[in-house]
Amino acid sequence: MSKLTSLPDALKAIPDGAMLALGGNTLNRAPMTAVYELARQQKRGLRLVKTAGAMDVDLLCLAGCVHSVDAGFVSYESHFGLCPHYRKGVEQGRVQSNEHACYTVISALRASAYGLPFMPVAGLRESDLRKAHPYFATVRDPFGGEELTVVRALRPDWAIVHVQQADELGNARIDGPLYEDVLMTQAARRVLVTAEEIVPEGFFRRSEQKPQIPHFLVHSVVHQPRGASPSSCLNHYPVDEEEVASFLALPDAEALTAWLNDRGRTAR
Amino acid sequence: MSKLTSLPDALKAIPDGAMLALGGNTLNRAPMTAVYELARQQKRGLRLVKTAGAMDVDLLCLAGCVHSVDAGFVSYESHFGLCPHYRKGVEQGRVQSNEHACYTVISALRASAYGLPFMPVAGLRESDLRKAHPYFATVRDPFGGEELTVVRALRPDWAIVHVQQADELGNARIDGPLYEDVLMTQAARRVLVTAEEIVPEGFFRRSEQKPQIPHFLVHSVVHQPRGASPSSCLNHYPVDEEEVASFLALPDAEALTAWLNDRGRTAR
Amino acid sequence: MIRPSDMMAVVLARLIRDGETVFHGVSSHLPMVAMLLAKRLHAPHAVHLNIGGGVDPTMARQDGISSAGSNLWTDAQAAFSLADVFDLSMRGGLDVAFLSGVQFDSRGGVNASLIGDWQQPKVRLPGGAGSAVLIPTARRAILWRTKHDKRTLVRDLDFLTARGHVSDLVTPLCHFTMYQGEMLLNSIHPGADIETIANHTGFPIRYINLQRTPPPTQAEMAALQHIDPGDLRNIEFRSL
Amino acid sequence: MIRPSDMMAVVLARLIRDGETVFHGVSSHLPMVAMLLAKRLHAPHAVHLNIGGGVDPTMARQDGISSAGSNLWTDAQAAFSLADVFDLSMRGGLDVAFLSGVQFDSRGGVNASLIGDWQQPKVRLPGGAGSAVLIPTARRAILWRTKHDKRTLVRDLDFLTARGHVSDLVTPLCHFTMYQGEMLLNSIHPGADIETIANHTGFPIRYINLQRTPPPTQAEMAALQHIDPGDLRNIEFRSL
Repeated sequence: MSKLTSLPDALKAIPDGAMLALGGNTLNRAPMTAVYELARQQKRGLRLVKTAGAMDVDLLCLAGCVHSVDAGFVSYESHFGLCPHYRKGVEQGRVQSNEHACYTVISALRASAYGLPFMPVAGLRESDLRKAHPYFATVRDPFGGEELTVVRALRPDWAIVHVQQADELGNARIDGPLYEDVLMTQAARRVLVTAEEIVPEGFFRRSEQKPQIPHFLVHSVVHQPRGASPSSCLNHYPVDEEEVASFLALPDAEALTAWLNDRGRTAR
Repeated sequence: MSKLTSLPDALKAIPDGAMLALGGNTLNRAPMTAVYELARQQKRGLRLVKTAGAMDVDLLCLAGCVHSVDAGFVSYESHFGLCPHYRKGVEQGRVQSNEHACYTVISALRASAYGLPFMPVAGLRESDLRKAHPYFATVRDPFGGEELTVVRALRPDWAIVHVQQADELGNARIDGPLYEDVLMTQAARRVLVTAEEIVPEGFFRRSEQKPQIPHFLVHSVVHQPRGASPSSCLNHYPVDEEEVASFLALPDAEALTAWLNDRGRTAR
Repeated sequence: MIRPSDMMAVVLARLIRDGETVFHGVSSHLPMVAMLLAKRLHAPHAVHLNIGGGVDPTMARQDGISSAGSNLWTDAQAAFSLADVFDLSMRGGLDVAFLSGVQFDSRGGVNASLIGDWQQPKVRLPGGAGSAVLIPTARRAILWRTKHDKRTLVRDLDFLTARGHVSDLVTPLCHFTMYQGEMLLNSIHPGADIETIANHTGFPIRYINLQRTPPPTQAEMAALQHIDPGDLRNIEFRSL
Repeated sequence: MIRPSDMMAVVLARLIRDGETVFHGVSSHLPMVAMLLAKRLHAPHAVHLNIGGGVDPTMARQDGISSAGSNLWTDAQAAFSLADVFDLSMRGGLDVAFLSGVQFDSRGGVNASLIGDWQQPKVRLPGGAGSAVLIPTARRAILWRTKHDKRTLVRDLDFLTARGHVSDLVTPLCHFTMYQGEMLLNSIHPGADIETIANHTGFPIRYINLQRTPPPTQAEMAALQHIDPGDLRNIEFRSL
C-alpha cells in the first residue's frame, strides 16, 4: 500500500482545469518543486486556491497554466514586491482574479470540509468584494438575527502540500506553522504530499507528535528533499533569495522553460 | 500577570445560571476536581455543554446544580451504564435535556468561535431532534441548493478544561486526545484551566510542542494534580473505578455533601 | 457453546471491508474489538477512527472502561479528531459508522433518546451521540445491540433519533440487513432459531434468502483472544 | 536626521496598549517590529499574533524576507493559527489589527485590490489579505503606508476593499486619527510640515488639535537597535 511515487507521475494525475489548493504561505513552505513540475507538464486552466500566494502563483501564471486565482493576497511581500506575472495575467485578462479576504478562503475551504455548500462569514460587511464577486451572497439568520454574508464552498480537486516528514502510507507531519495545509487536505478531493524525509512505517506510532494529515486522505507521496525551496522550510532551509531573484529576472515564458529544465536536470 | 489561583476562588467567579462547557469525554480527562468544587459551592441553574458527558454531568445533577444539559450522549459507557441522577433529573422535570448529535454541539461551538449566530449542519436530516428542539432551524442555500439544517450557536460563559501542563500565564498543553477542549476555549467567554503540572514561564518557548490553548484566552489557572480523577488523564492515571463506584453508591444529595467534604479535606 | 459476544464481534468484523474508513464512538467495545479483528484478518487496510482521534491504534494497552480513551491514541499512526471524523462523514468520506440505540424499527430507524413522550419522557436515555448526523451521511451505518427483545426491536419507535443509511443490525440472535428500506433477516446465529427470533421481535420477520451465521472460525477465535485478552467485547453483556 | 522607518515604527508601537491582542499579517515588517518594540517598552503584556501561529515570538532569529515565517514560531509560547486569529476577531476578541493598502480615503476606506475599473483593472494589486474581515471586526484597525502622496491618500477610492473600525493611519509624514468617521491630522512627524502634507494628500486636511509627533526617544532607539539589528523595519523603504 505504498503511495510513494515520482513527482512527474504524481502530477500526471492532475488534469487541465483542475482546482488546486497549494499549501504554505507566501515564501514559506510552498510546494515549489511540485509547482515547477506543473509548469513543466504545461498544465492549462488551473484554478489556484490559497490564502496568500507568491512565487507559486506567479510562476504558474508566467507558464500559462492558470485560469483563476482564489486568494486573499498575491505578492512576494515587501522584499521582492508584487508578483509581475500574476499582475500582467490579470491586467491582460488571461487570469481571473477571485479576490477573497484570506479568511473567506478559509471559510470556503471549511464549507467543503464540513460538507456544506457555503459558510457564513461574520466579518465581511462594507466591501466592494461582495458586489464584485458572485461567490458571496447573503442569508438571513433564522433565529431572528440579521443578514449575514456567506461565501460559496471551494472544493479543490487536489491539495498539494510540502511537509517535513511522511511515511509511505501517506501519514504526514508538519513542523511549525501549519498555515491552511491541514484544512486544505480535508477540503480537497485528493491530496499530494511532497516530503523532505520519508520515515519508516511505524515511526509515527512511536512518536508523541502524531501526523496532522492521516494516510487515508493522501493519494500520493513524493520524496522531495528541498521540495519547498526557494521558499523556506522550518528545520531545513530558509528562503533562497538568489533563486527567487533568478526567477524574477526571467523575461518570458520561453526563458522559464529553459530555467525549469536546468532545475529539472539537477533535481532528478 | 500570574493567573494562578485556588480552585475555590476560581469557581467563585462563576455565577448561578452560567453556561459551562466541560472538557474531556465521558470518563476521560473531565475536569472532575472542578466539578466537585462546583457542587460544594452549590451552584444553581448551570447550563452544561459537552459532546459526551458522564460522572461530571451526573454528579452536578445529583447536587442540584443543573438547569440544562446540551449534549449528544450522557452515560458512563458500558461498564457503569446510564447516569442515574441525570436520568432522574430529566424524568422528574428538574433538568432540561437538550439532546444534540455530538456534532451539532461541535457545530454550535464552532458558530460561537467563528462569531456566527448559527452553523449549518450537513448531516441532520430525518430526525425527531429537529422538531423537538428550537435550537434547530433551516436556511436555504443562496447559491441555488437545498434547504439545510442549522444549529444555533452555543456561547458558554465558561469553559473548564483539565490539562497535563500549564504555566502561570495560562498557556496550556494537552497531551493525547484533545476532544472538544480547544474549541471550547475558543467558543467560551472565559476559560478556567486546571493542570496536573505547572511549568515555569518560558518552558513552552523552548518546546517544539506548543500549547494548544494560548494564555490570553485563559482567565484562571489552578494547579490541581489528579484534577481529572476519577476520570483518566493520559500519562498520569487511568479511570479510578472504585471512586466512580463509590459515587454511584451514594443514595442522595445529602450523602453526596458528606462524600465531597471527605474528598475536600484530603485534597486541600 | 459460542458466547454471543464472540459471535457478534465476529459478525461485525466480517462486515468491514478492506480499505474502508470506519468509525465507532463511546460505549462501543464490540465494534472496537471487531475493528481490530477485521484489521488482523481480512481488512488490514481498513482505517480505524475513533473519538480520541488516534488513527489505526493497535490497542496494545487494554483499558476496560472506555472506547473513547487514550489507549486508542498512544500508538496511533496519525491524529484525526472527533470533529474531523464528523466532517469527513458530512462530506461523504466515511464508509462505515458503528452505532447503537435502544429501539430499532423495521425501516432502519433508531431511537437512542428516550422512552415515552418526548415532551415528558418516562425514561431518559443516553442520547444518540453521533447517530443523527452519521446514519444519514456514512455510506453504511452498522447497528448492533446486545439485547434482542420486543422492547428493543419494535414496530414503532417512541422517538426517531435517526434514520438513513443503515445497512445492518446485529443482535445476539441474528443479523438483519436492509433491503429496499426494510430490515430483512439475513442470518441466524448458531443456537438461535427463527421462532425464537420472531417471538422476540416486535416487527414482522421477513427474509428472502435465509442463512445460518457461520460460527466463529478457529482463526477468528484465536485472533480474538490475541487482540482482546481482557475480553472487552463482553463488557456490554457483563453490565446487563 | 530621523529615518521615516524609525519614526513610523515608534509611532505604531506607541499605539499598542498593554494587554491588547494584536495581529499583523504578511508584508508587515514595520508592525512586526513595532509590536516587539511595544512589548519591550510600555506594553509587555500585549499579545503578538501572526500568520505562522506562534504567540508572542521574541524573534531572536532575524530572517528578512517574510513577516509570516517560522521565525515567529520557534520560540513562541503557544500556538494560535491564522484561522484562529480570524475567528478571534470575528467573535470580537481581537483588539488591534495592523493593515495596509494602496489607496486610503478620508473616511477610513482602504483599497488594496486594484487600480482602475474592477471589471477590467489597470493595475492588479496584491489584495487586502485579511482587511475585508478584520477592519470591520477588530476593535481598532491601524493602517500604515510607507508612501504619502496624492495617489495614496485619495478623495475617492477606485475600489473599496474594506471599511470599518479604522482608528489610525501612519505615513512617513504624519499620523492621522479617526474622529466621527473622518481622518483628522493628529500629529506631524519631525521634518515634515502641514503644507507638504496638504500638497501630498488627495483629501482635505482637517484637524482640531494638531501636534508634533515626539521624535523617537533614546530609549526607543536603543530598543529598536536591540530588537531589530537586521533593520527589518526599513525593508519597505528599501524596496520602494
